[in-house]
Amino acid sequence: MTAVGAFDILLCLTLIWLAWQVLASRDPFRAVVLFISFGMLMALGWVRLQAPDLALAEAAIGSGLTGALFLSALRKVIGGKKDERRLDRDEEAQ
Amino acid sequence: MTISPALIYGLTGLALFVIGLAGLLLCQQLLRKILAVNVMASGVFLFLVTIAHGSGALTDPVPQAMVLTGIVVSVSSTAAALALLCRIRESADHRDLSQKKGER
Amino acid sequence: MTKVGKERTPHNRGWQRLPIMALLLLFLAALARAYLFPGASAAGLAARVDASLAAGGVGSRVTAVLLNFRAYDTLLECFVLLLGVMVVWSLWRPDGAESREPAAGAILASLERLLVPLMIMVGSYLLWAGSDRAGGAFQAGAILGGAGVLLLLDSSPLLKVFPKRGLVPGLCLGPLFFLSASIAAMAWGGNFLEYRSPEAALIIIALEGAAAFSIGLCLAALFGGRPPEREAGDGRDRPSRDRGEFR
Amino acid sequence: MSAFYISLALVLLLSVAAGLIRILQGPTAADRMMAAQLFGTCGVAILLLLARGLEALIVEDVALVFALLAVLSSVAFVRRAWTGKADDWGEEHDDT
Repeated sequence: MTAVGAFDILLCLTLIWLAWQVLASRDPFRAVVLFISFGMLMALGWVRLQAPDLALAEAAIGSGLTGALFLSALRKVIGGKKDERRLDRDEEAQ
Repeated sequence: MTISPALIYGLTGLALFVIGLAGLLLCQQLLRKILAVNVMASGVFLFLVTIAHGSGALTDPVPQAMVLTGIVVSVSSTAAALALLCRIRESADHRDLSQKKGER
Repeated sequence: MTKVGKERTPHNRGWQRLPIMALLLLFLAALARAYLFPGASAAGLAARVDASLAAGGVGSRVTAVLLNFRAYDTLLECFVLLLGVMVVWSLWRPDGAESREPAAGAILASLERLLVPLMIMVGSYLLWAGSDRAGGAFQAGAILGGAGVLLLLDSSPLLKVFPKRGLVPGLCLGPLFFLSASIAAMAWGGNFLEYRSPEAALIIIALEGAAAFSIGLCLAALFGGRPPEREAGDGRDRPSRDRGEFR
Repeated sequence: MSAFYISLALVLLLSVAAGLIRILQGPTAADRMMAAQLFGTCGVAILLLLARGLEALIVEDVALVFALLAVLSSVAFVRRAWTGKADDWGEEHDDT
């Protein structure tokens, strides 16, 4: 097998595995970080498919903008509620 | 049938689409559903570009241009969905405060 | 990792998942079969694009498709971004989280000083390169949007320089310019969104510049999520803010 | 020579795949984010190697954009997600 073929197969397997982990991991923060790396690897895929236009857009959007969007939404959704929720859990546990 | 890059990436695109669909159906967190829709979109984009790439040495620019539009549109819809999520979460918190021990 | 956390999973129960998973696997198999053994092979549009490339005045094939042959895609895409900004703004509500955010330290400030000019430069380069290589309005807009997001994240004092009234006109500049240019093209006797050869390249560069500016501003506004300050006395309870125009 | 560059890119991709373990295991949020940033750096290197290996110099532009924009998610993490506590978000969240 040529190096290019091995590269393609490894990249694709990593992409599929990452997508699975994004949706299967329990921690939302971990899912978001995995999704950021997913976007980064997608840019490599576009390069291999001879679509440099898409690679440029994905490199800018997938790795930068979407990650920033998700991270700041994550803080609004769970970041401030952490202590409150811990108390709730303690109540439930008792 | 030889194993071409187009074949590998096309099958990956299909797999990503189905994984995203599974996440959309099976996950209960809203944030996870937004991520799942994004994964599905990536699968569709990959598949479209693969079709463009598969038909020989000449790549077809029309699907590439459509995917380029799609990437930007998916960012804007993701941002809208996340804003909606924050609002849903906010009103759920207000409800929790008023009911004190409501179901989450 | 608490015990309670382990009991709750983001998924449904196992027995509920199995039939859905099986159906999805079948779906995947059907899709793969349809992909691997296509019934009738459809010819792509590459040859037709190449044949009419010379009429458009743009060397890059993807840019030509976006701005010559399928220009309404680009136009509508600009409007979709505007729509997204409208949705995000209408959902925004002051929660005081922004006011608790500490000011950016020296590292972030110097990072911003280094990166924002570079981003603007690379964005303009991609815009210029887009006419005959990869690059173009979307990519340039995405990079400009990245610069905007960086400024927003740092709560940069540069945001104060940006005129508040300019935000909405800036967002609309690209699509409106696009629309008026295409209507003008129609008035000159062509079709809607049709530009003829000699002037086409120049018009397209101008259009792309405006579109990139608006796309970048839209992306930054999507991230900021905060509508521009309204006139006093609009009835809403808004916290006083001392920085950030459209956060 | 191009096969050499592609093989190097393959090795870097393998190291990225190994780095995924750090994202999956954590233990803290900062570890995960740093691993993702390492992906960004590795991605730039892979893109540059691919540009030489595939003889598509346009890919160097992609590497440039990648290097510029990968910073954003890390800045977003520092400004919006990280509070500086060591165990912050090391535990699991299962809400929303």
